[in-house]
Amino acid sequence: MPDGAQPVLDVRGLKTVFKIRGGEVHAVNDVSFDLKPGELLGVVGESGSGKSVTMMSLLGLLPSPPADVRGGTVTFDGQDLLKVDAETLRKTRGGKIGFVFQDPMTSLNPVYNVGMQIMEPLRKHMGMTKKQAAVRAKELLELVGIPDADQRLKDYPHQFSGGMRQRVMIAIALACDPKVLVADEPTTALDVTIQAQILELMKELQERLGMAVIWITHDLGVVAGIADRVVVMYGGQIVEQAPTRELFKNPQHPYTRALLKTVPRVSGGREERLEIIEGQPPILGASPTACPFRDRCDVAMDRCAHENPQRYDVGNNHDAACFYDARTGAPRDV
Amino acid sequence: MTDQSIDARNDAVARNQWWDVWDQFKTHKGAVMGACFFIFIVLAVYVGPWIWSIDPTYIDVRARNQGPTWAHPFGTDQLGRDMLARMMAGGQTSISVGLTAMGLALFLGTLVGVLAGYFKRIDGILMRLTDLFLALPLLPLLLVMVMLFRQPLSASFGPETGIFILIVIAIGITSWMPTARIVRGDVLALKEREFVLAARSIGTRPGKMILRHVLPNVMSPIMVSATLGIATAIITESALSFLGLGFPPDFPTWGRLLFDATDFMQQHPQRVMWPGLAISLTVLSVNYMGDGLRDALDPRIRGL
Amino acid sequence: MFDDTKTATKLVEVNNLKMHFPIHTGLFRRHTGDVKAVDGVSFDIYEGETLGLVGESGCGKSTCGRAVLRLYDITDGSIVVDGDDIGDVPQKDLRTKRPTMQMVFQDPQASLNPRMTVQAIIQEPLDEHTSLSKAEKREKVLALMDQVGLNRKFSGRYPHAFSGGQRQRIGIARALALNPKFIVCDEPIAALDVSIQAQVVNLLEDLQREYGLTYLFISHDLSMVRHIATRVAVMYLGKIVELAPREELYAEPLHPYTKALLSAVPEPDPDLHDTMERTILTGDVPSPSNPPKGCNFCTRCPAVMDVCKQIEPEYREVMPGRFVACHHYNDVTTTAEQTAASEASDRQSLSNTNTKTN
Amino acid sequence: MLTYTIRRLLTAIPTLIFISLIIFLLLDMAPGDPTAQLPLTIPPEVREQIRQSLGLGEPVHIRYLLWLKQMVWSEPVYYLSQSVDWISAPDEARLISWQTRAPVMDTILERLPQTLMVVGLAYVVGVLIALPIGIISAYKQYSVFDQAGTFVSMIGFSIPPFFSGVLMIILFTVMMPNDSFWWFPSIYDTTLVIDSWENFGKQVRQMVLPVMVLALQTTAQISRFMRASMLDNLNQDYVRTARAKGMTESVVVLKHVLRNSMIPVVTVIALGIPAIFGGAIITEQIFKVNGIGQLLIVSIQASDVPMVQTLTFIFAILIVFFNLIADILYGILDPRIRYD
Amino acid sequence: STAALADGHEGERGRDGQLNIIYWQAPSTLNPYLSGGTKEVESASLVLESLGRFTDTGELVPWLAADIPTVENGGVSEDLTSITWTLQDGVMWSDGTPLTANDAVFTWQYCTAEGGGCAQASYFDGVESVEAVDDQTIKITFDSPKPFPYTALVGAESPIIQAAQFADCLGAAAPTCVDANFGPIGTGPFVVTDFKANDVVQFSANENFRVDGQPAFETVLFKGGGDAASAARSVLETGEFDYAWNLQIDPTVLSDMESAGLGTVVTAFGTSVERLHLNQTNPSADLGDARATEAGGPHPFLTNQVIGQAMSMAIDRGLLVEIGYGAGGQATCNVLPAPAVYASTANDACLTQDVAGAIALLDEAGIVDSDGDGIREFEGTPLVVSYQTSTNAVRQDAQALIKQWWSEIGIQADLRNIDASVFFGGDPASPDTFQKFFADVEMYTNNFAGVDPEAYMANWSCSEWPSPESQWQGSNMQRFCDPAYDALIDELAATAGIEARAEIVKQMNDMLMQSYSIIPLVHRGGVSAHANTLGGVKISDWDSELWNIAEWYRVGE
Ligand code: HEM
Ligand SMILES: Nc1ncnc2c1ncn2[C@@H]1O[C@H](COP(=O)(O)OP(=O)(O)OP(=O)(O)O)[C@@H](O)[C@H]1O
Ligand SMILES: Nc1ncnc2c1ncn2[C@@H]1O[C@H](COP(=O)(O)OP(=O)(O)OP(=O)(O)O)[C@@H](O)[C@H]1O
Ligand SMILES: [Mg+2]
Ligand SMILES: [Mg+2]
Repeated sequence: MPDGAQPVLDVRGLKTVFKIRGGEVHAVNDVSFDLKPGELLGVVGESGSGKSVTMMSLLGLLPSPPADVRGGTVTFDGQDLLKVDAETLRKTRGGKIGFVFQDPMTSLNPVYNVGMQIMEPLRKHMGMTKKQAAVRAKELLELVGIPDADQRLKDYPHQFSGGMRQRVMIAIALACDPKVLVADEPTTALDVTIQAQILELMKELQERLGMAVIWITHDLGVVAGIADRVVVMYGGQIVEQAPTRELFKNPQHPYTRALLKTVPRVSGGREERLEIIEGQPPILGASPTACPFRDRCDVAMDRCAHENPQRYDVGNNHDAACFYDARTGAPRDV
Repeated sequence: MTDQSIDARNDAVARNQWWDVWDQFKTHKGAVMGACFFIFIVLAVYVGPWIWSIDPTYIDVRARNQGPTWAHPFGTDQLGRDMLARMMAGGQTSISVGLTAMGLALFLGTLVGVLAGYFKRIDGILMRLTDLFLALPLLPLLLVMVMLFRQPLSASFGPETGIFILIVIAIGITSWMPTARIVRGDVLALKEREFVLAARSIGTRPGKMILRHVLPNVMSPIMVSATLGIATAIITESALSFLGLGFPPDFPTWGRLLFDATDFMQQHPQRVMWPGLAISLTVLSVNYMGDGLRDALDPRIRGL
Repeated sequence: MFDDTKTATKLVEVNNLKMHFPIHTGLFRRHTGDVKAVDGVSFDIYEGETLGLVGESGCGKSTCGRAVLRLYDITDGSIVVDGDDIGDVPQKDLRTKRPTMQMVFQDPQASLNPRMTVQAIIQEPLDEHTSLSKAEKREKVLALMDQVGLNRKFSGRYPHAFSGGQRQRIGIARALALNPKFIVCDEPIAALDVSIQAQVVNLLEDLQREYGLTYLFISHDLSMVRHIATRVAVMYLGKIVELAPREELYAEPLHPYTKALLSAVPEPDPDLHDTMERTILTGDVPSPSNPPKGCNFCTRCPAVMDVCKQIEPEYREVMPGRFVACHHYNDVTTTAEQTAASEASDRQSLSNTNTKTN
Repeated sequence: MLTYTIRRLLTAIPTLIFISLIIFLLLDMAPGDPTAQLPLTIPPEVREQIRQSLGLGEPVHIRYLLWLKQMVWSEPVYYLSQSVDWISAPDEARLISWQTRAPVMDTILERLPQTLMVVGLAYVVGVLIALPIGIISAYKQYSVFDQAGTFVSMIGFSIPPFFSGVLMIILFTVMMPNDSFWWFPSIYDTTLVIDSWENFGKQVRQMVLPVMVLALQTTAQISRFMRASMLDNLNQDYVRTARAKGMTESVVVLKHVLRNSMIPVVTVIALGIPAIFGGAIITEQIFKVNGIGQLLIVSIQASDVPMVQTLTFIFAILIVFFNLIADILYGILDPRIRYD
Repeated sequence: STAALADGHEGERGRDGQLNIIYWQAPSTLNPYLSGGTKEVESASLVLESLGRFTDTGELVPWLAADIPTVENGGVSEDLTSITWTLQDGVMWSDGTPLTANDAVFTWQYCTAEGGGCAQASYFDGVESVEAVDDQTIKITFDSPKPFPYTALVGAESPIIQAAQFADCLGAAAPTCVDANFGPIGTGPFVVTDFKANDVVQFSANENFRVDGQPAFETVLFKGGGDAASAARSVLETGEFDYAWNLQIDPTVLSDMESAGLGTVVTAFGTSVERLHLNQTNPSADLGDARATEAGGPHPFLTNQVIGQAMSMAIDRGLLVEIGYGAGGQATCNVLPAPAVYASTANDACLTQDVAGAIALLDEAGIVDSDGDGIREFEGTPLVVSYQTSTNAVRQDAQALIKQWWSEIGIQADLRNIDASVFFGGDPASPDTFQKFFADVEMYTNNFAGVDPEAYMANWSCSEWPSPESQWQGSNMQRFCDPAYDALIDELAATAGIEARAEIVKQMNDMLMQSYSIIPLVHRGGVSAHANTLGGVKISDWDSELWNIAEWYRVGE
């Protein structure tokens, strides 16, 4: 991973709020991260921690209302994506940043054949003719490992299995050679064997095409296998960020630690009893003024209840948002 | 599910889900206005006559064809009968027709829908029956029914009640099919839902199953059909009046009043206005209520 | 551990269970084929043990679990639960048997009637099968709620006011209400978040210990099955391809599919992950309405042989307590015999006769 | 798809026969006497003679079978024989109306053009107006346009045509000066032959009012459907995919969402077509477009049983037929069904 | 229209272009013998003609005949059993063939043929034979003396049809001649160019019409459909049509429309009278099969003339007219108000409402409210009447008014209305026909066709009671029976000469009136409207309203 390289995508202080009946949901609070060229960034966190909302905020894909991106900057290609005009944003979507969504069953339009759906961005962003686009679409299908691509272009989504649909989605996202690919839990709906196929494919493609990838998942195993760097989200915030190996070796945030412990393994020793994280995820009703994890935390202190910890650098390109320093076993002195 | 909902109700006492429906319903401005207006109309029509106690059939020939005055705020008709009193009397009939016809249609539709959806064996035959009714040309059927049974029914129940029963039944049995189809679809889907399977694994008997698990969960399409049904029934009744097959001319209903007044549209515009407004606004309010209910009963929208 | 259960009594015996869903096509809606969701499955479950059932989506796990509880009218086979053969008992006579066998469902949201309070949900089995007074029922429900770790205060609430884990507890409480001996857990944790999954699994384990319950634990999460199950059965396309005690299975999987499945599980330890030998399967699972000839797995098997495409492998005990259906574990003579036999007679009948190996 | 279609066709046959039986029996039971409309001055003996001459003497089942045979065999053969000379006309007497004493089918065919023209055009106009309204209302849900659209369509839905029709006549025929462009005739001239531009203009003008009244209702209903269907689809995941691909909003809405939303709407539209053939009883009456609807009501009033039976049965056939069309359309629009 | 005559409008045939007529009930056929309805008869009258016609004043004038046969001119035999008509010279059918006596004979055969279901058969009642004496002479023989022999082949209801055209259409074959029924060849001013049943008829001027310069109109559009109000509007307010028929709508609305200045409302009075029948038999349901029959005995109180008289006096007929009929009605106290010679004046006192008088009358007769419920009792029976009529807005208004007036004199009425097709349908199985009269009072209109009241007055003979034996057929609805009246019927049948007959008829009318078993209310006329640009309109209720359409013309601007 090229360390100090200029990031392709730089997100600073992103804040997204949903207006709902009788209040607001502060789904993303002051989230900052960056993505280096050619890097595969894993984003993990439990359901509802704001992973999807963060990524969709970047490209304005959230329905508004109810969503409202309140602040922050998203620097891409020297421009702030939150401020650019609609046309530029459209060019970026699909053209420079590809998106793969979680549910392959519903993410494709059922009434158009997949060929048309792959060709659409090609014609729109690359100005290809129908013929050129068709040739390219076939290449793309072959690229994502769908045999008999010529024929299958004419098929409709329902004629594909879940795994193949997800490949089609990936093909669409890759169509215009994007600089960044955002994959929002692309394998969650799939079986392990199919997931393994897709992961393999992604790794290969990323190496081959050299793009930067953001990979959202809540499966730590997936992250361990493919990510260069991992961001852990909890309660709409990033609570920890580190290179993959570093994170698994040396988890700093109590949430990350707990998470790693709750997961049973297929190999290695079998635990007699599973570790659990007591309690419930936080309510995102207001802008946080305290640590969101404090109620479930085993090292919580008074301070956590009225101050929201910053992300403190712990070296090795690793930071964690906790007042407790896991390395010293004592409260951080800040 | 927003996590908020969990804690917001942590200490709340056992809360009937209808409160949630109501909470959601309240946020739909149109629906609330519709409901208020509908209640207003119902009150005006049923309680109004206690306050405005002029007999709707009382003839005051000297005061005929009057515009609005203090004595007759809605004016009078060609026999000098008070239009306000007649509007109330007419509203009673129209709204009762609307409500009962809708009730009947819902009952039939739900019955057929639930039975067909739940019991596979009779599904085929019940759905054929539904298709059959859908394929029957309804208006002619309605007209024929009215022709057929008007006399026997008026003979045994008196002209007003007889026609009332007839019209309610006629509208009811010609409009249950869409409800039946929707309900059946929902029941079929419900049957695949795990909680029905769960009940089956407990050994719940079919009757209980329907009452406890199926019916409450098809309430929302039924409620929506219900509101639309009221509106359609009111309009159908007025169309029947127009074709001379509705209530007898001396028996006011809004449809009848509107029809009678269309001849006088130029001379006495208020006479078309009142029943026209009453029908339109009632239908409108009921429709808005239906919209609101649909939203309120949809757990996705309610944010559960 | 394995030896303990061996001596124990068999609570459930499933023999050659088949559940086919008919397909009707053509002009006259004729019966033209079947979705062979479960196609000749045999296994036993011993009292007090947990049999894990794993496999990919659509392979027939849920169907198998439901069929065992006779929520379906099964196509063929026998099911003995607690001494009674319930394979072909008519549904309405099954009612009395229901209290001994219960089910916990995959989707905690979907398996609870959104219009009933928790009290009503947990009480429903009591209403159906007991003649307790109102107060007694209420007491029992509250006791159950305590058992599964739900606050008594919540008994009047509706399911939507609970989190996923809590909902699953409600489902478990309902299943426990009639003091069953046998519970089928159909992916009880699949819809839950990782941090919540552990809570539910721990609860299930505690209850098993306390009441001596027997579980059929269906899951596609191999790591969780490893944690909870005593023995594990692996299903592929309507059939069990391998059944073995947990430790043996995870340490040394025999069937190529089991191997692939295990290797596909992402390993949340980067070090281990990088060193692991991976078998990536190609292609998709064939449709259960049109399974391939021969071994069901032959289309994706990395170790496929010619014979696999012809003859369906026998499901048999290849080592003590380990059952597998793969030609790799047949001795050569059997294979030759079968090849000859299949040319002469109907393949189907042959494969059906050799399932009784326990 | 093909077998599906054929299967539907085959099941339609018993349905239709059953319907025909019900229709026949119901109408046969209906009270009312073909001579009831005659003046009181006509003495009872004469009335009885008239009844006999209408064939009221035969038992019901004979009359039913005869009627069915005439409906499904004699009449089609008769029309075939009119157009193809190698088929000879059937021997049986044709189905005769009690009121006009003329063949029922001829009268119906004579009426169809004006009904199709007015009611059909109104339907087309109504649908064409409804679709954009529905699309915009859904896309801009809860906007002023949506609220206004909802309000207007509900008004359209709730105003009976006998009211809106008369209102139109008063506004556009009575109050409007005769020489104004906005003056439209209130009485439809069924004898108008379109042989010149001038007559074409006349035809257009005389269709304006009835078409408006009818289109209002169609618009009201279809736009509601369209809106609901669009709303269902606007929240689907594939819409987000299309946006993520960088498609413009117009492509997203008009290409991706619209096509999917049209699937249920098209079938609703198809199912509304039989009603066109049924005519619009009230509107036809008001504007004197003497089409099928007016024929039906006049026949009902005159207890012209053969005419009512035939009309009703034709409606039933059309309804069944268009149900079939709707199903086929569904398949054509939705590949998931097409490749079933 | 007198001005129109005066301006001596004339010129060549077809000079005035198109005439637009709207009949909101459309004709279903143009063969009046197959349908007895007004709309059919009147639309056919543009084409088909008869030997003589009744003018707007009810005078019989020769039409196809050269003159009207009478006893005086020898056309009618002394014994009143035959009449001999002579055709005008040179009358042509519109196809150019001459009209002959054979056509008249054929017409008789056509209407009396077995199985033809001729709706006008009653016009040939008592006709023994119709013979063609020669090409121009027709002799009609009756089976008994006919003091009024002008029925067969007279008036719009029994016109002469062309033998050549209808030759194959006798008896059961009648309905098969669709082309003939829809496009009869006639001698009248117009010929049918297009006929659409229940919709529209198009006519054009008959080139062979016998009067030069007639008709003034080149074509006629005869449109049907809609309702009375819109038909009136199309003539009076929008000017789209020239003539509209049967405008039974609220009088105030009609006069408002008329004030728009485009057209004129015209009325023709015939013999229609809206009346109440008071049941003289007992209709109580307790009587079972004897209900409303002779066996059931007389009515508990309606046979009492004082009560009937009081009921009549309480009614304000003028107001009924004003509210329901306007120009289309006149208050009347006679069941036979026209033709003028027959109209009695003896009963005119009833024209003014006299509630006080009615009360006094009842009090005097000792019919008082003895139990204080506001309803009088007669011999212990409270005066509560069930009052039925057909369903029709005007009638229900009248019912409501009358109910209120009766309540003022202590008589309670329970109102009932019955669908017209059932009420007038005559189905012996239905309890609600006007013949069965299972009620105390019923209200409807009756009349007679033509100008001679003999048959009409015979309706109230004792033998005309509807009864189960006669399948409830019979025309004496109120079950009036008086041997003196029956004697007058016989006398009338044997008397010739208008004056003598009129005396008897008046006597009969008064007898009926004074029995108070029948209470006439309104003398109803036909209401039509024509555009102010249409001249020559003289509507008649005795014949087709359009009887003189050949003389109509367009008034120059
Ligand atoms: C020569 C032709 C006709 C004469 C003399 C005539 C006369 C009468 C009379 C006397 C009544 C009395 C019943 C009443 O209104 O109280 C009546 C009622 C009626 N007539 Fe005619 N009529 C004629 C033609 C027609 C035609 C052509 C139709 C219909 C198509 C018709 C339809 C009716 C109906 C429906 C009623 C009862 C409706 C009501 O209550 O007003 N009549 N007619
Ligand atoms: N349309 C919306 N209206 C209101 N709240 C929303 C909406 N969409 C998302 N949220 C809230 O935003 C928060 C973050 O949601 P998000 O979808 O980003 O979670 P996630 O981390 O992607 O979870 P998952 O793993 O389940 O996909 C959640 O609390 C959710 O309830
Ligand atoms: N009622 C049914 N009718 C027809 N086919 C069915 C029915 N139920 C299940 N199937 C089919 O049977 C096969 C097995 O389904 P089953 O639900 O048992 O799979 P599963 O292993 O539980 O999958 P998952 O992990 O997704 O729950 C599938 O192909 C499914 O489509
Ligand atoms: Mg997400
Ligand atoms: Mg399953």
